[in-house]
Amino acid sequence: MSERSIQWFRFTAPANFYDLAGRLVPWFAALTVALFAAGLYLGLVVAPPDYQQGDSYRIMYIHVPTAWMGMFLYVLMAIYAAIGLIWRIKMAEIMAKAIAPTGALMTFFALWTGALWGRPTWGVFWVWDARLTSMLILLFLYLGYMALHAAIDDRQRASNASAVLAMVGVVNVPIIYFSVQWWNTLHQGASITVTDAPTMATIMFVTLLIMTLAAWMYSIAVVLARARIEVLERERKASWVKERLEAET
Amino acid sequence: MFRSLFALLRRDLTLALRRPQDALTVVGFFVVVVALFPLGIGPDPEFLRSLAPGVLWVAALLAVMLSLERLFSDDYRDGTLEQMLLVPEPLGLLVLTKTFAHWLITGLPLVLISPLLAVQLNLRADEIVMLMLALLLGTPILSLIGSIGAALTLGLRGGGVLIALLILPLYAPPLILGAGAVDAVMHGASAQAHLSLLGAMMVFALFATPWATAAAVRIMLD
Amino acid sequence: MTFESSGLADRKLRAVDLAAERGERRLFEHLHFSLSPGQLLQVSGRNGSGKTSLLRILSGLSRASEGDVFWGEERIQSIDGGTGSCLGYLGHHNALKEDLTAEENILIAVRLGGGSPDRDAALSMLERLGLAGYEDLPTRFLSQGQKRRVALARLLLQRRPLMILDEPYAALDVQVIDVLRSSIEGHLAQRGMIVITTHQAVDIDGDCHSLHLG
Amino acid sequence: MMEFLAMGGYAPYVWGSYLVMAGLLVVEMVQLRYRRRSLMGWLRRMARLTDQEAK
Repeated sequence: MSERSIQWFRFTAPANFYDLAGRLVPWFAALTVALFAAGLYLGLVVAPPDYQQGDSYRIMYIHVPTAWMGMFLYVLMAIYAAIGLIWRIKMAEIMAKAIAPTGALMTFFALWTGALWGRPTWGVFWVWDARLTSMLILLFLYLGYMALHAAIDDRQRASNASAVLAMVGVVNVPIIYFSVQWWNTLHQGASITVTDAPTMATIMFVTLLIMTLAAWMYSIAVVLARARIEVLERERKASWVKERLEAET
Repeated sequence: MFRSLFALLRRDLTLALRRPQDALTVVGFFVVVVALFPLGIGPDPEFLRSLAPGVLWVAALLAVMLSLERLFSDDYRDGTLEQMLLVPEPLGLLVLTKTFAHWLITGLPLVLISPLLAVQLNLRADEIVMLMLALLLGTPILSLIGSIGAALTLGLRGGGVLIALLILPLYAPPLILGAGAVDAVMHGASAQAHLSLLGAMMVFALFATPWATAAAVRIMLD
Repeated sequence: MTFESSGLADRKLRAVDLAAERGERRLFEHLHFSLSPGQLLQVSGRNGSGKTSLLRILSGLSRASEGDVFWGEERIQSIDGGTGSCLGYLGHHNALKEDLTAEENILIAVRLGGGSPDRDAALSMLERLGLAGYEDLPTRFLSQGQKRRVALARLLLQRRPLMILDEPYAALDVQVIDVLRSSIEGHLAQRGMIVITTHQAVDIDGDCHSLHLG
Repeated sequence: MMEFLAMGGYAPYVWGSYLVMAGLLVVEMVQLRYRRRSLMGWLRRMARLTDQEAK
């Protein structure tokens, strides 16, 4: 027990995290490239066109994974933020901050691809569909988190304050989602929801899975890389930073 | 305990009475925003009527948001907020009391003035009653959620604009339910579900938000 | 009277291995001291040496980046009713509402602290600090020094065993400094404790200790 | 090949999605790399300055 907790503690120490992440990033990057290559080949070339939507449905292969990533990353960010706030673990604070831009980017992709998919499907770029609307609000939550972090000069205070915001946000996400969905059904909006592809063929499902994994690997690689930079910035006076600087020339 | 909370409530109300213009500004803002809508969308009574629930709710929401900056900032500037951390009562309760006072000063007047604006937008009597009821349940939620944003932006440059970005997304559920309640009555349906959900949301906010706000105040004063 | 009645009597204030940071800068570290009833601690140091940060940590307003502050055997953050039940803090701000009168400001603070407001005590305290005749003016009409005195009156009326004073002499004139000094001496004589920062050297009769930062 | 690029008439939408995403992912990675470079350079400069002071 005690040994394990020491192990855990080792990776929360900034220097160890920096080294470990430095070794992991290339692997995740390589996995990202391989998975994206496979997913794109399957999704754009191998998979047959949809009998209703033709080739436009291929947008799904990036729309759905990025939408999932956007939501997952917000929850993950809130968890890290909570850990950082409650147990005052610096690495958790840094991870929360490092996740936000990638999460926001993924959410933006989901919105962008949703709009471009909506045009051929419904004839308009934007429908106030429950999922798109929730994603839009999620994007605002990300932007609020980053704006608050940027507005506070003191790093510790910035981490703590935005952690509170992330936790409030994560409690609200389901409330927002359900109320938007309820609103949507009341107002008889678009009846086709974006992710309901009619009877998904196996090849489509496999492709979607691969693209989702690719999005995960990409997010992990980028978040770890960003967290490394944040660690360096925060710990710039520590002696281990100097050692690494000399080693990496 | 109630003596301290009551003293705080009375203090905030006294202060508001000595500077009534602050509360009146919020009401004025509400009225002006609603009055501008017909200028933008045309005077057709039926069309205005169908937009009225949304217009009134969005205007109320913006008015509450605008007033939030003042919730803690005066106390923050003169140091009374700091002293409040040293009051031997749970900070969450003190913050809740301040939010309640703030609602009495800004939220309640909005509820009371709303029938006047509703008449201008051609709402019928039963719809107006529902509007007031929904606002009565909804504006406390707006104040409670807003108190988190107000605390998180204490002492920041451009805090007012930041509050908007932080809390407006969180205002989506009360907006949907509140405007939806009036809409339901307008279309001859029952607003029972809207009101119960709004009530549930208010109870939840009442218990959950003061602790988040208290944590935020502590962090920003650390 | 002493502070026996409050049940907080004869507790020591102890700082154990305290460290503070502001921004990225370490202000002080490995700070140890202990303060017993009847003692005064004067914290000195140049600007930016962390005097205010130390006082805020002692009063529980800020968290130390390392170390702990104890009140008796309890950590100061976990005292029942919060740190406010054992200490009074006067920071850079006077914490007065400009639209309220001096008397209202004081009485509200007493009520907020859970005490029962005693109008006569408030008035006589204001008089002692040379504010007779000013008690029913909104404090925005008072001068900087007068406001400071109102804040001091409020602090003295709170009657907490530990008083933490950040530059209490700022903007005070000579006679009032004398009044304040006698109040401090009285507080020490009643086995109260005081932590104070000041630029001027003020000679106070009593068990005085000093701590230099930076 | 042309047929592939035409995406059954949905080319603007499909390629608009995929290319914008690819572009922004590249932007994110380049931005990270740039940030890391400039931070490292800055840290080295600071380290050299403190070394000189020490001497």
